[in-house]
Amino acid sequence: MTFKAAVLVFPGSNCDRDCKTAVETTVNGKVDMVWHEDTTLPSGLDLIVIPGGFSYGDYLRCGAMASLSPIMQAVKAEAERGMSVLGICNGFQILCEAGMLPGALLRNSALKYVCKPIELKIENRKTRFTNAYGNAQSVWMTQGNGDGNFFADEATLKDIEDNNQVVFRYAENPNGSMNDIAGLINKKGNVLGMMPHPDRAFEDALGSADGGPLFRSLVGALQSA
Amino acid sequence: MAQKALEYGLKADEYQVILNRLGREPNDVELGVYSVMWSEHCSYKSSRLHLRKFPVTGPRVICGPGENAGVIDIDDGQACIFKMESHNHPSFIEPYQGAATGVGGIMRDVFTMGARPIALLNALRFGEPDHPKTRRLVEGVVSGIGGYGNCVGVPTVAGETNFHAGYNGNILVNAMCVGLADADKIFYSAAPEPGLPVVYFGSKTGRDGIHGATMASVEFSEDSEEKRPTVQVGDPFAEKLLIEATLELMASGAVAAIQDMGAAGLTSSSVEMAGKGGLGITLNLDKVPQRETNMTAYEMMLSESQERMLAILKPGREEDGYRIFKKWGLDAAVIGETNTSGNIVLLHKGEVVCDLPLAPLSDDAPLYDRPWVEPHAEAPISHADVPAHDLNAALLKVISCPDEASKRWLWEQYDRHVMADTLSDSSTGHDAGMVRVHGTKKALAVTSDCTPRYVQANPYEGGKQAVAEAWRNLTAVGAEPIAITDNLNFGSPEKPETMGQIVRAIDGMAEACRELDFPVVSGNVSLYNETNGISIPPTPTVGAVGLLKDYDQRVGFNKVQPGQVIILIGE
Amino acid sequence: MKAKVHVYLKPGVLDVQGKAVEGALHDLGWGGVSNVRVGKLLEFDLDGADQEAARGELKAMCEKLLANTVIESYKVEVA
Amino acid sequence: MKAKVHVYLKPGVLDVQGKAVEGALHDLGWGGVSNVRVGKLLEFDLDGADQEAARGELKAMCEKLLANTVIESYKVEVA
Ligand SMILES: Nc1ncnc2c1ncn2[C@@H]1O[C@H](COP(=O)(O)OP(=O)(O)O)[C@@H](O)[C@H]1O
Repeated sequence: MTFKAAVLVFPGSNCDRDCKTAVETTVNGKVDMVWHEDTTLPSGLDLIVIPGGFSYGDYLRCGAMASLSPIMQAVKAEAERGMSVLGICNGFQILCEAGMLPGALLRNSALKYVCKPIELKIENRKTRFTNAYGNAQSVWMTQGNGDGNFFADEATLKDIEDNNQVVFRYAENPNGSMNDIAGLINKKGNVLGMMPHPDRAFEDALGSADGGPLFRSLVGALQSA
Repeated sequence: MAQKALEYGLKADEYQVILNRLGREPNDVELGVYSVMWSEHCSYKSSRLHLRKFPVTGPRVICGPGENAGVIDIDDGQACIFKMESHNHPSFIEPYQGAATGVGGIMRDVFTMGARPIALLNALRFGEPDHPKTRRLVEGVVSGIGGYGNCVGVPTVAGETNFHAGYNGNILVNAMCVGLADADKIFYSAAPEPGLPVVYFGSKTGRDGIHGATMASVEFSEDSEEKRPTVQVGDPFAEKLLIEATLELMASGAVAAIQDMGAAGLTSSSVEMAGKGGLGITLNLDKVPQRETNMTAYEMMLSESQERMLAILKPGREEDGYRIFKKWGLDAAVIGETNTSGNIVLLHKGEVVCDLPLAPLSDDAPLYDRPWVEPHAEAPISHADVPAHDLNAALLKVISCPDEASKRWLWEQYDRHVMADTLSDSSTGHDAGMVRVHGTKKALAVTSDCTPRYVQANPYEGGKQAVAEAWRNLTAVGAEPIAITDNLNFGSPEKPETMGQIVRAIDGMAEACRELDFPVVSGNVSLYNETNGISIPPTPTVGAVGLLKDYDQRVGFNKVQPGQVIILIGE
Repeated sequence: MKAKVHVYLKPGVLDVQGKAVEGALHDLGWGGVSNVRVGKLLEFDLDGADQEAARGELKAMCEKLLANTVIESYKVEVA
Repeated sequence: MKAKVHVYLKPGVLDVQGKAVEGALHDLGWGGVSNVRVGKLLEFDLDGADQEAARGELKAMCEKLLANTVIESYKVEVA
């Protein structure tokens, strides 16, 4: 059975093709690109990817305008039905702005855009996004953003930790993110948001192939379901 | 008008040529058009004669200098389109916006020809690190370059950065863009036939960057602040939309000719498209999308607002255009038509505000053979004359030099990985950046090089050296060097000594290019880089592109193992 | 009508920009500056004449788009 | 003393944020919004009691750091 994914495209998305290539390369998946003004998603999907980039130029607040686009209504509805949703970088910001993940992403503490390879500790390997990581303690992916500093109020943060929602933590915090959070999942376990880019780490030639197991995890989860 | 011509930067004899040709005085708008077209920036009047020395052809050259960017063949029906351009002066005035709009401008030169930009480079020269202005300039320039390229989503993979007192009052910001296209789908600027619609699309036109000259003749009033010439502000988000819309419009088959609006956008784009096609063009300026109220024809024609394009569509394809522009949220309007008049005619508020024959704008364009003297050249240093040094002290001195210091702080602000095809970048220690040709085993290697101190010591040898270093950096990663672009940054060509530097550096570069079969396919000249009469060190930056047929064969330190033999090649 | 919307970080949210500005002002010799907060001020024209209704609309705009109430508060003004 | 500094783009300078916000508000149904400009509002505490002197200091801070006077203007307020 072919793995089917949709990659959303907003004005200013710039990792949309990267996400498509990553899904094609790692799990031989079939990928549809879905325009932000569409109101419906293709049928038979296994995954919705909200890609990185600068939707609406990052103006006002990163992800704010994209979170209000027509397609996000459909994504919310699908997520409620249990569909897997992966938001990377700007996609993570959009998920927070849309209220599909808790917290918000603030300016990096150094107030600068930072692009560098980064080591991530896998905190929860039981999710449908991480089950293929085996015993790997940490993985490398590159990160590139200006607003990756995760913030949540005390109660929310406690809630996140108590529910084991932190999926990836920075080995070395690059941006002031609370509790070193690099990626987190919703309570239901089907919506993952992360700042680092698995879509730029799917082949050794790119410096790391550690993003591969993330996509393979989803295929594995489907097969065992 | 003669006085105004001077204010607009035209020399008295240049103005006389205009009078003779027109047989009348030009009006304000016409004078503006002439002043732009005959500026150093657009006409290359001081350098054109010498640029002819560059070899510009070769088996892989599809299009050499003269278009928006150079085009080379990279096999399998694919082409690489690239160019380098300076934004020195604007970056000194407003470092963030100056550098950002420099990156935006060079990207437009590349996608205008049908290529998707896939890599960016930047060559930066700042003053001394402890000069009071340097810190702010470095901060601003670097975040401007990153802010623009990162947002558009094109990786910045390589560059160079020098510090020298000679740039204290005049920094250099040279940006290069490399793009990828199908070799049979390259777009050019010449209007192919009369009767075609001229479409403006992109951002609205404001009063950005209109040269201050007019303000001198405007009375000061309440709203004089509003009328002041303003710095161009870049909108990378608009640029991203413009790239997607332009490439989609091209793919739809609607485009007959296209040109981005660079410096003095509407003037140079419309004059060049009609002029190159041997046609005429009429524009109705009332139709131009405007950001501000009460703009004059002069202001519209000279505005340097960013992120704008001018396209000539095939007959009846306006609707295709509007559908695509609407999808990408861009302003657009049919603002005119091509015709056989041979003139550029501008209408504004029901009046003809400009009617100029196009041919003289290029035929009569000034071309100067500026007097020059053989520039000062240091005598070669013989090996035997170099006193013995304590090697440890020498090493310390070298590694503590700002030019050699790590540039991590700088390139960490650049997205080097977006597009997921980057094989090497500023962080990997390779001699050139490498990006894959998406979906193939091929890769492009890119580098930018110049050692101003060598050019200063001996312009001819320094020019040769810049080309040779670029060549070596490409071969060192396993790529076949194909062609170069260049950015000639010098002081005033009106000084014979500086002109001598220009001439001899070009001679040296041309010699190296011939020797290495390394043609020049595009370039840019930036003159008058001086403060208080002191010119910058001569800086002819070379940007080069090479091809790897199989990127698994690339070379780098990652293949170095203990026990391997070290070989020194060369003299 | 002229509308003004002031959007600012809630008191508990670390204002990294404000902190940086404060540090820079201290470095420049303005040691008497403290508690710097950097907010946004949006100004625009609004059709209509009913100020009360306008205030309602502005609040709706803030809730929907202009502010992220997880981290920000806002104030609106019409004139 | 409480200080307020409003930094905004000079008229005529393209406000890229304002343009994007205006577009988004229109898409959300607020078509009556126009001329959106986005500025910064800095608020902080300032030692001292002399309002006139404070205003002078604030202007100096703007010229030196808080505003980029090539493209921005500013207004200061103390209370
Ligand atoms: N302005 C810049 N933009 C991007 N990369 C830069 C810049 N300046 C320097 N670099 C990168 O930093 C690395 C080291 O620079 P440099 O010391 O000039 O190297 P080299 O001598 O090998 O050319 C190179 O990979 C170069 O591409």
